[in-house]
Amino acid sequence: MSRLNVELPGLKLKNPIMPASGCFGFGREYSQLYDLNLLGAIMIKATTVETRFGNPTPRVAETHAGMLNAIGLQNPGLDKVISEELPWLSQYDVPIIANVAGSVEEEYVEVARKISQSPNVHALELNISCPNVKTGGIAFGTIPEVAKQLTRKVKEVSEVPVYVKLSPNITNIVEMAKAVEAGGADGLSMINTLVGMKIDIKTGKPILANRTGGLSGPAIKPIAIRMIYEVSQVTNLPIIGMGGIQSAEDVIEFFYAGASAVAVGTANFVDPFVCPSIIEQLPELLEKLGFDHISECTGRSWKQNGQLAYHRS
Amino acid sequence: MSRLNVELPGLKLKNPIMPASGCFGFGREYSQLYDLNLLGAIMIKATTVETRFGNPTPRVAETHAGMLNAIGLQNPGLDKVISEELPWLSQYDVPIIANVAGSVEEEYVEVARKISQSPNVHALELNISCPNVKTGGIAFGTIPEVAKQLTRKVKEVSEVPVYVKLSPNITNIVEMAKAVEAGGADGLSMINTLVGMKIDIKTGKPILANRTGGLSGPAIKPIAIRMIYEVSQVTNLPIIGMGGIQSAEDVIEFFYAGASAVAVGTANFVDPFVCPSIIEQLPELLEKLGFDHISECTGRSWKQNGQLAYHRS
Amino acid sequence: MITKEMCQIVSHKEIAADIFKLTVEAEFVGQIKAPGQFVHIRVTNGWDPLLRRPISISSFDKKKNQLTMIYRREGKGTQLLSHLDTGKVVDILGPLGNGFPVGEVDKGQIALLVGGGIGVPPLYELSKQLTEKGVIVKHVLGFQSESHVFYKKEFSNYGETIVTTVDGSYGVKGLVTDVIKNLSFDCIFTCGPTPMLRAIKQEYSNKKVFLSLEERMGCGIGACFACVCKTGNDPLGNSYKKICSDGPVFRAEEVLI
Amino acid sequence: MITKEMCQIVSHKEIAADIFKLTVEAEFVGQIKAPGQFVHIRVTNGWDPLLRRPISISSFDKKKNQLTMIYRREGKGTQLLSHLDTGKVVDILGPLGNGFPVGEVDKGQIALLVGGGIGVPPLYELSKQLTEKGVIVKHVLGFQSESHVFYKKEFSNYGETIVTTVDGSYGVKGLVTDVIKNLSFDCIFTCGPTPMLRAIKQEYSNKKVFLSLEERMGCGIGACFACVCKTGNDPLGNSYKKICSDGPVFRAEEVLI
Ligand SMILES: Cc1cc2nc3c(=O)[nH]c(=O)nc-3n(C[C@H](O)[C@H](O)[C@H](O)COP(=O)(O)OP(=O)(O)OC[C@H]3O[C@@H](n4cnc5c(N)ncnc54)[C@H](O)[C@@H]3O)c2cc1C
Ligand SMILES: Cc1cc2nc3c(=O)[nH]c(=O)nc-3n(C[C@H](O)[C@H](O)[C@H](O)COP(=O)(O)OP(=O)(O)OC[C@H]3O[C@@H](n4cnc5c(N)ncnc54)[C@H](O)[C@@H]3O)c2cc1C
Ligand SMILES: Cc1cc2nc3c(=O)[nH]c(=O)nc-3n(C[C@H](O)[C@H](O)[C@H](O)COP(=O)(O)O)c2cc1C
Ligand SMILES: Cc1cc2nc3c(=O)[nH]c(=O)nc-3n(C[C@H](O)[C@H](O)[C@H](O)COP(=O)(O)O)c2cc1C
Ligand code: FES
Ligand code: FES
Repeated sequence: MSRLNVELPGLKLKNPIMPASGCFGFGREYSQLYDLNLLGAIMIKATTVETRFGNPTPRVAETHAGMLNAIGLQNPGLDKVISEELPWLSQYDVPIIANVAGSVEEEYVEVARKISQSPNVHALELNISCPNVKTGGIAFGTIPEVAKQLTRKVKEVSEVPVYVKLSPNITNIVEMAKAVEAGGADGLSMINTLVGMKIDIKTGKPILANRTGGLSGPAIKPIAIRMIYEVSQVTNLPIIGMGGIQSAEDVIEFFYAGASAVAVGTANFVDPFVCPSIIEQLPELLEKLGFDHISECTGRSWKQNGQLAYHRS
Repeated sequence: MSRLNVELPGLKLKNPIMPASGCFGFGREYSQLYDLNLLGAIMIKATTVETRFGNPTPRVAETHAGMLNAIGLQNPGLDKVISEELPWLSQYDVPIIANVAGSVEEEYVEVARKISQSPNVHALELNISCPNVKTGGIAFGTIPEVAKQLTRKVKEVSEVPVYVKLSPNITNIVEMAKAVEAGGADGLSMINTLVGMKIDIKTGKPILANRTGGLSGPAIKPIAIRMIYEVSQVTNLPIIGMGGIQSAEDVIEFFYAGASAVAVGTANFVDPFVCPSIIEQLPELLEKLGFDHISECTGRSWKQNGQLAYHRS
Repeated sequence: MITKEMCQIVSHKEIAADIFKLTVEAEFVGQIKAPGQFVHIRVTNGWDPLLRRPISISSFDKKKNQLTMIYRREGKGTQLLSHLDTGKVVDILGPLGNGFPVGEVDKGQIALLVGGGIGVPPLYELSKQLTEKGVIVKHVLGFQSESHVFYKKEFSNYGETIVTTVDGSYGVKGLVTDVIKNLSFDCIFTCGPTPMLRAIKQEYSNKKVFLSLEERMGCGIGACFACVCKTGNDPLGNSYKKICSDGPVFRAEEVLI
Repeated sequence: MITKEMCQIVSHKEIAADIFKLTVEAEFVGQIKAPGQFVHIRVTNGWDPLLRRPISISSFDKKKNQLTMIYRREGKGTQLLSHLDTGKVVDILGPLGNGFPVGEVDKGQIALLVGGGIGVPPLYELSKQLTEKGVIVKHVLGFQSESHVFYKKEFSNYGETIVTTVDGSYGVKGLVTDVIKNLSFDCIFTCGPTPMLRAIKQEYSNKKVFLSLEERMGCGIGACFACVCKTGNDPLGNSYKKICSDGPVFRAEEVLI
């Protein structure tokens, strides 16, 4: 009996562990290191209508227990993702969650409509929260009404369930979550990176060519946990949690906070085998903690002791 | 010649290094370790009208390169601070910055009015951003119009310049800074802690009795740097920077971002001698970097290379 | 005087399952005032883990300037600590807090020392000092199971020593509180998990009881208000004690636990 | 095949001011394809510093399964690395990227190897392999000053070796580019600071030039798009190369620097 299989809208997962968008490309590189079939799902790199080169380099900077990135949504563009990357990924028995980005509403809608028709795309992750692009991106992620509207438009055209990826760079995460729920979101994915900066002590200038970048890694975990804790109590949407996960214990902490699945981003760079190791270690940890199934952990930090775990899908 | 003396509204500092509010009590404990006269200034623990016990324990939790605290503004109350703590501190030739807190506007106003009359209080730090109290605190820190109003009211009664301490838990830090500037603030102090949570893997419950707490330490430094970088370019207010400072290099990074002085919080717990060591190391570092005076560093990350440093006071 | 010192490790070994005994050389040993004081250890030069770890002084030798700590390898910080070899240096802040008041019990009286798990170590120096003073000491030491038991022999040198284990794999099966019932004594000194302290405090409100408390700490020196506890007999509920600087040892009636 | 391996340190010493030579045993040495490939080193078990550090393979021995790296102690990561003693293990991911194409130059031709500072190490294995093949190698190695010079003797074993220092404290005073002007050669292999590479690329657009580039990296294997550079001859400006997986060695005309 598996302790790890979970069901979320559009997603039947053998386990709830997936690489986070932007930290795993389209899977080709990591496929040289291990069998991608081990993964619960794969969140692929953000896709935009056109090919994008992204920001100038340097694009990454290290911080304490974290890193900043300002890739700027570099990607081969919608057509190439559909004609080359997704077919290549279809050799694996792993559901793909396509990260959808754009500068204007129409662009999101076009990417969502087309990419959701790919047979191995089982869900969309609506990236309304990328801090590294000049237009769009974060604006959609900070004004609830705008986010709701965008969610609705994307839902109208998408063939698969839509998870909205929330930005932590806002005053009121709960209000935002409720807005996208009202807009028809099927789930949430949280959190994206926090906007940060690092300045080179020698040059006096920001290390990133883009100046600011998105902070990820263990440093931001407490913020992710708090936000998931708050949001999971007031919406009915399942949450794919992320932000600094690096171990099986971290996965449990995210579930306790209210997540129903998790994504691992930055930790892939530190240990490229981190996803399969977590998947391997989870059953034993669950056993030790006395759970028959990982879904029992969801929301445990705020549920009454007696209250039973429930599957949300 | 000192490379370190700086002038800010109300504050003639022998150096720009001061312990941050809440991390140094009222100085008594650290005075057993070193001579407080070494410090540029001291930001004392938040003072409210009444004695407060604060939150239940546990009140702190460790995170990666950071910590959460939910002290809950425990303090002996306005009268005792004025009659016992400030007179005790007056034996030192160090300006005191009094951190003013409250649950309602009237309370802030009363504390500000009375405490600003103490002879060794040279400035107030208006704490509109404490994430660990149920009423007030963070609400004042998240709505620009409310913050502006409060600043104005406090300014009306304060005998000394007022620095408003900004919360990083907001969508738009620039808007908030401009609002308190319009409200008459003499300076800014930033950043306070980010709201976070840590869950105990064994119990499944948040470690902090208060559940959420404020994240401080090196983990949040990139966020502080980014916010100071943004705010310093669009207001005329001097900024006392803080958030994860632990070394002389960090101080320079904050100055480059736009700070004119800095406060050191969490690092005092790691190394109780951190403030005097930084003060000792700074002149040599400035020499190495080619600066005659630390004020030349302010805003260097965004100023044109030719543009001269200026004193803002 | 509280000092921060880079202390050289004189010896460091595992004496029971995940229990380590660490002896270091430190100038500040001369400043130690009483058994039950503690130190605050920085386990890395880096910033993750960030905070110092509070560990009791288990014994010390003023002539050699050495102090010994006994700690359990638990989480990240004590894991890292346990890897430091003899000869390396470790950054220690101490001595901190106020220890057990040896003066509160007289020659010829019987002192009962009750330790639970990792609360056992600070009682060792106490037992030594009480014995030297002519106090009769009895020890009740509780552990999880046989593999966790340590210092039974050392304590036996000073007086009667009863060990309890939860699973009965060593000594008496049960909790320390079960055993204490049958003993006679004038005064209790105790350190261990809060439920144990609470039970002792309630049961023996008619005796002199000294408790050593634990709490998660920030500064360790009284500046950050992380480690407070409420005091007894306080109708307003505003008064408090700081465990790090007012304690960690309190008279039972002083504190609410 | 890219492997992550816990590699035992065979030797580790400082060979010039802040320059360390580190030799480890690694199974994946068998997988190394060309001089100029690199590895990605994790310098701690913890998470601060977080990222791996890219370091070139300076030489390797397939029989002994050993590889040698030469690195400069700069920031936090290389500081930590420099404290690891012989016998300890270090977590290395490798071999990564594509190295110098030894096949591009023929027996009897002259290859000029130009290294600047910490760009010197990967040229060492290259020089060895070219020499074994019968190519005539010349070296121009630029350093800041005398105390930073390393491997002059080692390179001299394979061919003429001119050292330049910025301050003239050793060898020729000036930049490597000043010296190259006066040399004859068929092909250049170079690694070092970008301004140096740029100058060489511009000056010798008529020759075969291979550059080894550096960029700040995330994954090191081509997945995160951190380390891209634009390609030459691309009117749209959209095409790119990943330095970690397409490089770090490129034909000069392939990339915009
Ligand atoms: C005054 C005092 C004396 C102590 N004496 C001893 C002793 O002699 N031997 C011994 O083994 N233990 C002692 N402890 C407990 C010891 O401090 C913790 O076991 C230790 O801090 C856990 O750190 P870690 O790195 O293993 O765990 P982690 O889980 O990594 O710790 C995370 C954070 O929580 C804190 N923390 C976790 N558990 C405790 C706890 N029980 N009490 C206080 N803080 C905690 C840590 O200090 C750290 O800040 C004492 C505690 C106090 C307050
Ligand atoms: C393909 C490649 C091969 C290299 N080979 C060598 C070598 O053989 N010997 C050697 O001494 N150095 C080499 N470097 C440079 C080396 O990676 C950096 O000096 C090192 O990462 C600095 O780390 P730190 O901990 O000293 O500095 P920190 O300042 O702590 O580094 C902070 C972050 O910036 C990155 N960084 C800083 N400087 C550089 C740089 N110049 N290039 C890339 N990333 C950087 C670090 O990797 C880290 O992520 C190589 C770099 C690349 C890309
Ligand atoms: C290099 C890098 C690139 C990223 N690119 C994307 C992206 O294209 N789309 C997106 O939604 N999130 C992107 N993210 C954010 C991650 O998916 C994730 O939300 C964030 O990094 C927090 O998780 P972590 O701490 O595990 O990395 C990126 C993160 C990193 C580090
Ligand atoms: C234990 C603790 C208590 C604090 N108490 C206060 C307070 O009373 N008033 C206040 O304005 N800020 C308070 N702060 C926030 C700090 O002053 C500072 O803004 C923040 O910790 C960031 O700086 P750091 O990373 O250097 O700690 C507290 C922080 C800590 C860690
Ligand atoms: S730990 Fe700071 S007051 Fe006790
Ligand atoms: S470092 Fe990730 S693509 Fe090169």
